[in-house]
Amino acid sequence: MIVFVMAIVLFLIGLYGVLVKRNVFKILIALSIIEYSVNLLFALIGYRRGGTVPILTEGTKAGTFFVDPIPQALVLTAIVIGLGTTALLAAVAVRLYEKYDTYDVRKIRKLRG
Amino acid sequence: MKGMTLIVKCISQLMAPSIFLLGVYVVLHGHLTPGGGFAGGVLIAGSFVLLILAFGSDEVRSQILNWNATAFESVGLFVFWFLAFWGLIRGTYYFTNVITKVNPGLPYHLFSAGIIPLCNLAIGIEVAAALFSIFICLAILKVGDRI
Amino acid sequence: MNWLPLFVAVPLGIAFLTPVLAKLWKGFPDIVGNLATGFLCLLSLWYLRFGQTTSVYYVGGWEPLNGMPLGICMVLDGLTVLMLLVVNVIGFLSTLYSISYMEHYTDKGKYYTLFLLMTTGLNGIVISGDLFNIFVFFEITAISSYALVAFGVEAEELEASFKYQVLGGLASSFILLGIALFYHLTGTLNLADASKVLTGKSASPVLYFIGVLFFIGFGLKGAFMPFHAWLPDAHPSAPAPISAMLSGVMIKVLGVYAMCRVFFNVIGMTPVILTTLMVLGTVSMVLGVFLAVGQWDLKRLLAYHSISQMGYIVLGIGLGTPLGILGGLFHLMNHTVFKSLLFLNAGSLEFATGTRNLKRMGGLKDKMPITHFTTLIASFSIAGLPPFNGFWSKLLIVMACIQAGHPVYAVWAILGSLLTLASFMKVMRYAFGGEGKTVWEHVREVPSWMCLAMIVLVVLSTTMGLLLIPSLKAAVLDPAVRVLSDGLSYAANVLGG
Amino acid sequence: MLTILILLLVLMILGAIVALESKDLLSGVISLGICGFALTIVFLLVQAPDLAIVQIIVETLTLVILIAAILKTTHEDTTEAFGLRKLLVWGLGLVSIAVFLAVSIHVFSHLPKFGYPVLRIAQVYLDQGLPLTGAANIVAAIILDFRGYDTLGEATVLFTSVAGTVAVLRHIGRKRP
Repeated sequence: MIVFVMAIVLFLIGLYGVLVKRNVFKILIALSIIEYSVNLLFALIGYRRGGTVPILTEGTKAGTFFVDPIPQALVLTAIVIGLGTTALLAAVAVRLYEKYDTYDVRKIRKLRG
Repeated sequence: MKGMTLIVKCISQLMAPSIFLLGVYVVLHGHLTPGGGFAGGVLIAGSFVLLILAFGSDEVRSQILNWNATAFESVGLFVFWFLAFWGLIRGTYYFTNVITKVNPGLPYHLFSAGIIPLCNLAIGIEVAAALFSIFICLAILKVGDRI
Repeated sequence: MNWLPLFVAVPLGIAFLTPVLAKLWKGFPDIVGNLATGFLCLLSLWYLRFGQTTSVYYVGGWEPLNGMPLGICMVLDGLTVLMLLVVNVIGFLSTLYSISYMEHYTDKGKYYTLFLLMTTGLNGIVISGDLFNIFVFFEITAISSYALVAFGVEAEELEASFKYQVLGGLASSFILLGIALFYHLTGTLNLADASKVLTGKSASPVLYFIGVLFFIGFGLKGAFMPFHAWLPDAHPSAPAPISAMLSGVMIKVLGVYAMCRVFFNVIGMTPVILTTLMVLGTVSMVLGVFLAVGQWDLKRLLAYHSISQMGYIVLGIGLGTPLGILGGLFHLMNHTVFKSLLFLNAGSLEFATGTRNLKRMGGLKDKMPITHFTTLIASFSIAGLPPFNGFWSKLLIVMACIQAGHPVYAVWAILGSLLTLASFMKVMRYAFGGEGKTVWEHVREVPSWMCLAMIVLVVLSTTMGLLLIPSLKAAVLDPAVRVLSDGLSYAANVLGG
Repeated sequence: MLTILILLLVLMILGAIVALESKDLLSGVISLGICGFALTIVFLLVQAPDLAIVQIIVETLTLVILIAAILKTTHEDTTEAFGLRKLLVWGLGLVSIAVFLAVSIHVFSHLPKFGYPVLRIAQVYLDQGLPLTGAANIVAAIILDFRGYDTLGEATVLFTSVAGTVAVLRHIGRKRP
C-alpha cells in the first residue's frame, strides 16, 4: 500500500506546483509530474506478486502466471497522450514568451479577471 | 542551431542507422516482442533527431522546410484508419481483424495476428513523422518559417 | 444501427485527408469540411428512430464471452441520440458559417482539420460505452479546442489558451486518476459491466473518493461555478464558430453528459450528489448572470451567460425527478441553439465592425438588419420570453422545482431569468440602438453563408417549443429522460440487449 | 524488489521537488528527466517492458524538445517573491494537500493490496488472447485488437497535437484588412 500512497504524494507535489508556481515553464513541469504520477499509479495497480511479463513464447509452461496486461495497454495510451499535451503546451509557452518577453504568469495578463 | 564536435558527428553517424534499423525491427515485431508501432516510431524519429542535433540544422534547413513531415503523418494515419474501416466494408464490425478470420498464420511467427503488424507499421510511420515534426517545429523553426 | 461507427470514422478520415487536400487546392477544405459535417447532420437525424431502445455495437466484433465484454462497445440509447443531434446540427451550421467567417484568418486547412477532430471527439464521447475510451476522446476534443482557442495567435488568445490548457490538463489528470482507481476497484472498464459489479457492493469510501475525482474533473471541463475560471477567457478568444461549438456543445458533452453517464448510470445517484448539483447549479445560475451584466465585451458577456445557463441545466438534472430531468435536457438542447446563435451574431458584428466592445458599437440596426433580427430573437429566447424555446424549458425547470418541493430554487431561477433579460436589453440598446455613428458608414451586412446559418438557428429557436407536443416528445425527449431516471437499468439494457 | 521500488519512488519524489523548486529552468527540466527515467525503471520492475521502452524514448525526446524550447527563450526563473498572499496560499495548499493525502490513505486501505489486482477481463485476455488474436504479446493484442479503437484515438491525439502545434506556431493568425 505504501507505494500507492507514494504515487499519490507525487500527484500532490505536481498539484502544488500547478497551483502555486507563477512561471509558465514550471507549470508545464508540474503538469508533467502529475501525468507521471498517474501513469505510475496505473502501472503499479497492474502488478501481480510473482507474475511475469504478459508475452507468450513457445516454451511457456502451463503453470506460469502473468501480470495484468490491461493497465499496461492503458498507460501506453496515456504516455502518448501526455506527450501530445506537453508538446502543445510547450508551443504555446514559446509563443507566449515571444509576445510578452517573460515567463511570469503575473505579467501575462492582458485579459481582465 | 550549430553542429557539435567531430567526435560527436562520427559517433552519431555510426549510431543513427543502427537506431533506425532497431526502430524498424521493433515496429515489425511488435506483436511478438515488447514494443510496437509507438516505441519503434519514436526510435525512428529519434535517429533523425540525433543526426540533426549532431550536425546542426543550418545545412538541412531548406530541405526540412520542403520535406513535408506532416504529409507522411497524414498518410500513415490514413492507412491505419483504412485498416479499421476495412471490417465495415467487408460487412462485419468496425475494427474487425479481417485477416485472422481468413488466414490466421502461425503463432509466434512474423506473419501472424492478421492486421496487427500492419497497424503497427502504419502507427510507426505516423508516430515517427509526428514526433519529427514536433521536434522541428519547436527546436529548429524560426519566426516566419512555414511548414 | 450497423453504421454507428461512421459518426467517428467519417470526420476522422476527412480530417486526416484535409491537410493533404489543402495543398492541392485552397477550396478543398471548405467543400470536404461542409460535406462531412452535413453528412453527419443528416445521419444524426436519421438515427432519431433508433433512440427508443438501447442497442450495442461491438467494435472489432468482440462479442461478450461468458458475459464478459471483451472489446470496446458503443452504446446507442435515447440520451446518445439526443446528444448526437445536438453536436452534429450545431457542427454543420458552424462549418457553414465558417466558409465566409474564416476568410479573416490564415490557413483554413488547419482550421477544418482541427474542427473535424473536435467533432470526432465529441461524437466519440457520446457513443462510447467504455470509460477509458471516453477519456481518449475527451483528450482529442480538449487538445483540438486548445489549439482552436489560440487560432488567431494574438497575445490574448495565447494567454487564454494557456490558462485553458493548464486547467484542462488538470481535469484530465483527475479523470485518469479516477479511472485508475475505478479499474482497481472493479477490474473492468466497460460502463455497464462496472455497474453490474458495483451493484453487489455496498457504498464504500473508495466509491465516494472516485466520485469526487470525477466530479472535479468533469466540473472543470464543464465549467461549473467553482471551476469556471477558464471559460470567460477561453470562449471569447476563439473564432466565433468555435465559440459557438465550445459554449453550445462542448461544455455540455464534456461536463453534463459525462457526469450524467457516470453518476446516473454507473455509480448510481445519491441524494448527496443531487443536492450538490442543485446548489452548484443555483450558484452558477445567479453569480454567472451577475458577472455578465457588468461586461462590455460582447463575447465575454455571452461567456458568463453560458455559465449561468449551465446552472439551469444542472439544477434541472440535479432535481432528479423525471420532470426536472426533462427540463434540464430540454434546456440543454435549447441553450445549444440560442447560445450558438448569439455567438454567431457576436461574430458577425466583429466581422463587420472589427470590434467586440459594446461601447464602441451603436446604430447598427439599419446597417445590419438580418443580424439585428437574429440577435433580437436569440435575446428573447435566452431571457425566456414566450413563445421562444428558452421559455418552455425554463418553465419546465421552475415547475419541476415547485413540484419537487424546492420553491426557493424556483425563485432564484426566475430572478436569474429577469437579470438575463436586463443584460440582453443592454446588448440590444448599445449594439443596435441609438444614433448611427459615422465610423460605421461603410459597414455592410455579412456574407450570405453566415446569414444562412444564423437564420436556420432562428427558425430552430422559434419552433423548438413544438418538441413538447406529446408525439414529438415521445420520439426525442422521453427516451433520453428514461435513460437518466431509470439510471441503473443501464447495465441490464446494455448487457442484455 | 519492494525495497528497490520504494527507493526509486523516493528518487522520483525528490526529483519532482527539485524540478519545481530550482531557480533555473534548465536544471528544472533535467530534474524532471530524473523523475521520468526513474519511472522507466519502475516500469521494468513491475514487468512492463513495453511501457519501459516507450517511456524511455518519449522521455528523451521530451527532454530534447523542452531543452531546445528553453534555449530558444530564457532559462531564468525570476518569479519567486514572498508576501502575505503567498503565505496564505501556502497555508491553504498544505491543509488541502494533507486532507487529500489522509483521505487517499484511508481509501487505499479499502482497495486490493499492492500485488493482488482484481483480474476480471484481464484473465480472459491472458487465457484466450493468443488463440483469439494470434499475437503472442498480449499487450499488443490488447492495444491493437481488443482495444484497437482506443489506439486509433491515441494516434489521433498525436495527430491533433501536431496539427495544433503547427497552427499555434503560425506567424500571422489574422489577416489585416
